[in-house]
Amino acid sequence: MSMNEFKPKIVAFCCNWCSYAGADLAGTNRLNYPADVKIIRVPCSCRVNPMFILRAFQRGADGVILCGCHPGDCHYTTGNYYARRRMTMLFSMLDYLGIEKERTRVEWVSAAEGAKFAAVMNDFVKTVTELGENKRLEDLRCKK
Amino acid sequence: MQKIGVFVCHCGTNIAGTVDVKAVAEALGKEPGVVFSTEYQYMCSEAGQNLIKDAIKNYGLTGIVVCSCSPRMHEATFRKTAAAAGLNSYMVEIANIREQCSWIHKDVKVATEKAIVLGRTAIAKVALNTPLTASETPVVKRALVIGGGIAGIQTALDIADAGYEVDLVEKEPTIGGKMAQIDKTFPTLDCAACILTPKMVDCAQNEKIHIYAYSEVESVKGFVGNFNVTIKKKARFVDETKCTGCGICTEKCPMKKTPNLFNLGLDNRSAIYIPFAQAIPKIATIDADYCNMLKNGKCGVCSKVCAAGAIDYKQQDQYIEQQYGAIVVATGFNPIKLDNYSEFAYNESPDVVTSLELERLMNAAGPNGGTLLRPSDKTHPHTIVFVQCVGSRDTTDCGKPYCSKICCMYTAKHAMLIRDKYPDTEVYVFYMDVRTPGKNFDEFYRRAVEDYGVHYIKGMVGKVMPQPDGKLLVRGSDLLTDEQLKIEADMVVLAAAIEPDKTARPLATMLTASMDTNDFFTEAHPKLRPVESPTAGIFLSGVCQGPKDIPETVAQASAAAAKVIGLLAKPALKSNPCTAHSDENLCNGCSSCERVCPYGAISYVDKEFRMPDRTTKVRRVASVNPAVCQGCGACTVACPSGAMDLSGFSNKQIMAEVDAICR
Amino acid sequence: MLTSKEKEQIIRSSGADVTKCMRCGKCSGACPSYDEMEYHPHQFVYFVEKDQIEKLLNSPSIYKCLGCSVCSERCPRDVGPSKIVEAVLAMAVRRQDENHLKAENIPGMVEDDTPGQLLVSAFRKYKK
Amino acid sequence: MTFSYYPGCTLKTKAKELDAYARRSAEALGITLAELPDWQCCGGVYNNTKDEIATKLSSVRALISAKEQGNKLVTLCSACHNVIKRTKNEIETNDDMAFRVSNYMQCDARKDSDTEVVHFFELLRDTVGFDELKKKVVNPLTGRKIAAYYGCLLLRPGKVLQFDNPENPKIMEDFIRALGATPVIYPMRNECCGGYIAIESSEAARKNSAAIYESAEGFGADCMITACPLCRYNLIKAESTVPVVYFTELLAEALGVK
Repeated sequence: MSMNEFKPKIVAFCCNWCSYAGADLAGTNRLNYPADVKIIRVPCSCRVNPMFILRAFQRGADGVILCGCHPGDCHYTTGNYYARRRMTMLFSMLDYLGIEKERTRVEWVSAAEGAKFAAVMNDFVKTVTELGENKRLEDLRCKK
Repeated sequence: MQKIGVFVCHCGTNIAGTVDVKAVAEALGKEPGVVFSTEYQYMCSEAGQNLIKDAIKNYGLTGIVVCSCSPRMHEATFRKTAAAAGLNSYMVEIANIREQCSWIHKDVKVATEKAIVLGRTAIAKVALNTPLTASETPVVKRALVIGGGIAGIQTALDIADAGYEVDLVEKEPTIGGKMAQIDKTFPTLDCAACILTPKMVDCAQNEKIHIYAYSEVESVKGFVGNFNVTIKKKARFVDETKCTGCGICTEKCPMKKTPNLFNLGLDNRSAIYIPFAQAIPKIATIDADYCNMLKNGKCGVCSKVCAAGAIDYKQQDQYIEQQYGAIVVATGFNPIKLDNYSEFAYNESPDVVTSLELERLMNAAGPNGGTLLRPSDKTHPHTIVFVQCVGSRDTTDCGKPYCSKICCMYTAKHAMLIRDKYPDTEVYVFYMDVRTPGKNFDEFYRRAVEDYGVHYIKGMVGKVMPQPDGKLLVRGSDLLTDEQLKIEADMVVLAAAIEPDKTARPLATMLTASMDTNDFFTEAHPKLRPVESPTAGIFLSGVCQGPKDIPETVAQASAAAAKVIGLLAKPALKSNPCTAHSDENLCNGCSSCERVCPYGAISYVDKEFRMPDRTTKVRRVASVNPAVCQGCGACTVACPSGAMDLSGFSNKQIMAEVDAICR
Repeated sequence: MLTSKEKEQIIRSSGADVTKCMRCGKCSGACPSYDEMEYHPHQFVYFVEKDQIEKLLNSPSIYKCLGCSVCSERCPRDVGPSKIVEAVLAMAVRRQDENHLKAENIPGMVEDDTPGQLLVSAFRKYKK
Repeated sequence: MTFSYYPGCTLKTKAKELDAYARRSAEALGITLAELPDWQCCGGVYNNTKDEIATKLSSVRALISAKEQGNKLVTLCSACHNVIKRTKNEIETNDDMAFRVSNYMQCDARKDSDTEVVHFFELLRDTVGFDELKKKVVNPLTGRKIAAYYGCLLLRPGKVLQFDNPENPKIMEDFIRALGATPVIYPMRNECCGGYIAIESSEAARKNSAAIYESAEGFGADCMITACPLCRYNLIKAESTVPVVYFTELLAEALGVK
């Protein structure tokens, strides 16, 4: 491992009921995925404001992933459908702004899918690592 | 100025094995706002908790971060710890450095770095936490049970037994439901009426239970602990307070050709009727579709013969408003209509019947007084063919994709009862699988085969062909002998799939309770919360939630009652304080939030605001009912003006977390 | 387990999903040609699922199906046994060196009143 | 009102009366049947396989030809109706088939063959109307007990043909009532006569057909009607004790144009 190997910054929003529990299960089963992924717990995927994702990119994140309950399984009945619609809009806008589509992702991970959580994270980190650093939205005013 | 304390847990070697806990505590101690940082072997132990309590007191901490296992594990523990030391329990954040760090990373350096990032993220969040208090709403000490079958009856009795008032709403003139129509019950073969009617009487005599028979729920407003319900009491054209149930009117009524719906139309009754002898309430009802007086104004016989003067042709529907703390749905089921299964000749031949119709044909109180006679010519049937799974496990448009669950057992029961009473009758059962997962169920089915000589045939009937001589030629496959059978039968009995009652769907809309694609109510958790709807305060009892037999229905009915009692026993409801709230100064009254709220927690109110020029102006603004809000946050994102925010997961907090991760 | 080319071809050309079958046997209970057949509609579905296509290809049963579609009409799972019988028949007809029905045999089969429809239908079914 | 008309091979040879009575009746009902120019055989019994193209092409030609005439396409023979309607459905729902047919025929198969296909019965029910038909009957067949024999090809597959309820149809019974006769309902009316296996297993076909007319006779029919020359052939070969006639013959009789 060389010292200057690129390590992406990845923010993962996980809903409290499914995906966060799925991440816990991945941990309980000792399923490895890169330490570059940092999880933020939200009550539901629909709590994730597109603003949060823009903020992450402004602050230099290289990839953002949103995980929620499977369609139809939302703890709040319909939250993940809202999330899916909002993210579809946001991602196409990000694409327009020149942020590669592959830097953002929505995944459904249930509380029972620890293995899927790890697999998704491995894949996402690999994809983002291949894309390299993301500077396009970085706001230098945010840097002190 | 925030004074934050950081507590890093070793979790034995679970965390300390891969994370340098000392380095983490040291690094986090330098974060802004942190005044105390330490590590300890087991933070969740009593000694660990005392360490936290002491630190809160000694350093006057305003917020704490515990770097430990998942918050799903010990968040509640540390919240209690904080509260015990006088700190608001919502000033606690957990950094998950076990499941999401030490357990998945092997490299100590990598894991330690990540643990520090997770720690500082939690610190950034806790710095913006605000003390939250769970709000309290009073609970109306009264329950509503919708549906008066065995499920509703059992739930009502159990709730009343605990001392609470219960209203039982039933759309038919009598309670009892499907069980009242059944002859015998599996696997013990007790007579259904003998075990059901005492419970019906208990309901009627219990002073805590009020039965609204021949009534329907018209509207539901409000929320858990405080529902406001309108009940429509349909006009019976008989004064309930005067009718004695003597039955003279039913005898004298000249309109004798009214289909008897209690007997599923297998015989006739009069236009004024009492569904069956043990009906509760035992009050006559006039069928407006058949009564000559109500249709043409000519007759009036019942009014003349009624000594109590109970007949009231001018009676109108009545509306009753009532408050409830909890609502139980027990709307039950019906067999599906068999119009799309003409290959079984159900509409073509009166001798092809559904299993529920067979119950009536065999019932002592049924159209034949308990003697099994075939409907067409009232002769004794010598060969009877049962067809299982008619419309169940059927993924085409006309059937139901699920297993109806009860048919295997009631068919075994029917076959056994017929063979027992009429040993000269041959009984064939066409089955795909025999499913008997219940106590003494498989033994029961085996008895039908081994002791009663019922012919079970693995296969399915392809066609039932009525013959000119009145016989029914049944063509079906025997998959084990690899033969196509042609059986000349006298009667064919179809185990029709069951489906939720048609009233369930509009009711679910009123209750904002969710349903699956088959119109069964969904439960809050399929395993761990099976009798609660995801909507707070709505409970499920019986087949409205999924196919069930009587023992299961009664068990679930009592479980639902226990949940209701648990709710009603509370003096007030503490709700999750992580709810949405709106900044009225920013709200522009657009209703976006109201539309996305799955719970109907947001309403709009007109409020007076003081303007800068000292005038006042009335504006329409959003108002969140914290008792109903479940805290999903959908509204916060929908709000175009940024007025809506979620306590505990505010925009600022999440942004601070993002910043801390990306730093 | 590897799926044979034959099975893939049957699935493709029938458009039927054999895995949906729950083995109720309603197709065989409905079949008007049951007694003429060695393998019956439900077995066609099952043998295709279990990849035993040769058995079906070599059985005279494929020429006994009336094409009446009653098995598919009544199938509670929309599997469509008749589509599978048809696909097996088509495979047999396509692969045979000799057609099941030969033109030279036809005169012996025809009577004065045989409708053209019968000849065309049989010929289409049994010949490449 | 003008409809394109597809008679089919058998109606020109062994089932001339099915065709002739239909033409006369249509005229009496004010309907013009414009026979398609240069039509070919429909292709015979529908080949179910999704990848068989050759047998579908002549049906496609008929559909295109009717589309060019700008009319709905009327069929009489059950087999032709089944084949043409299912071919149309296959082109609508199977992309691969539409693509290959388009290539072969040098056309846009989906657009060019987008012709509505109606059976003569459907024309009587939906265009003429059975109530109207009843008014035009000059020789009501009062007292006749007639069994409708549907067979398979008009009814199945129900989702594609959309002719009537495949298990409990009523269109032919309504037709019989409109002519003043009494329909006989019997369970075998939608069972198969034996179809094309008559060519090599005539015994098997006869067994099937015998069960059908016995059932009709048992329920008191004095006559059976059908729209399919093969059904009629099989029933007659099985020595049906009930006379079997084409439905158009009864229609012509009732309309006084026989």
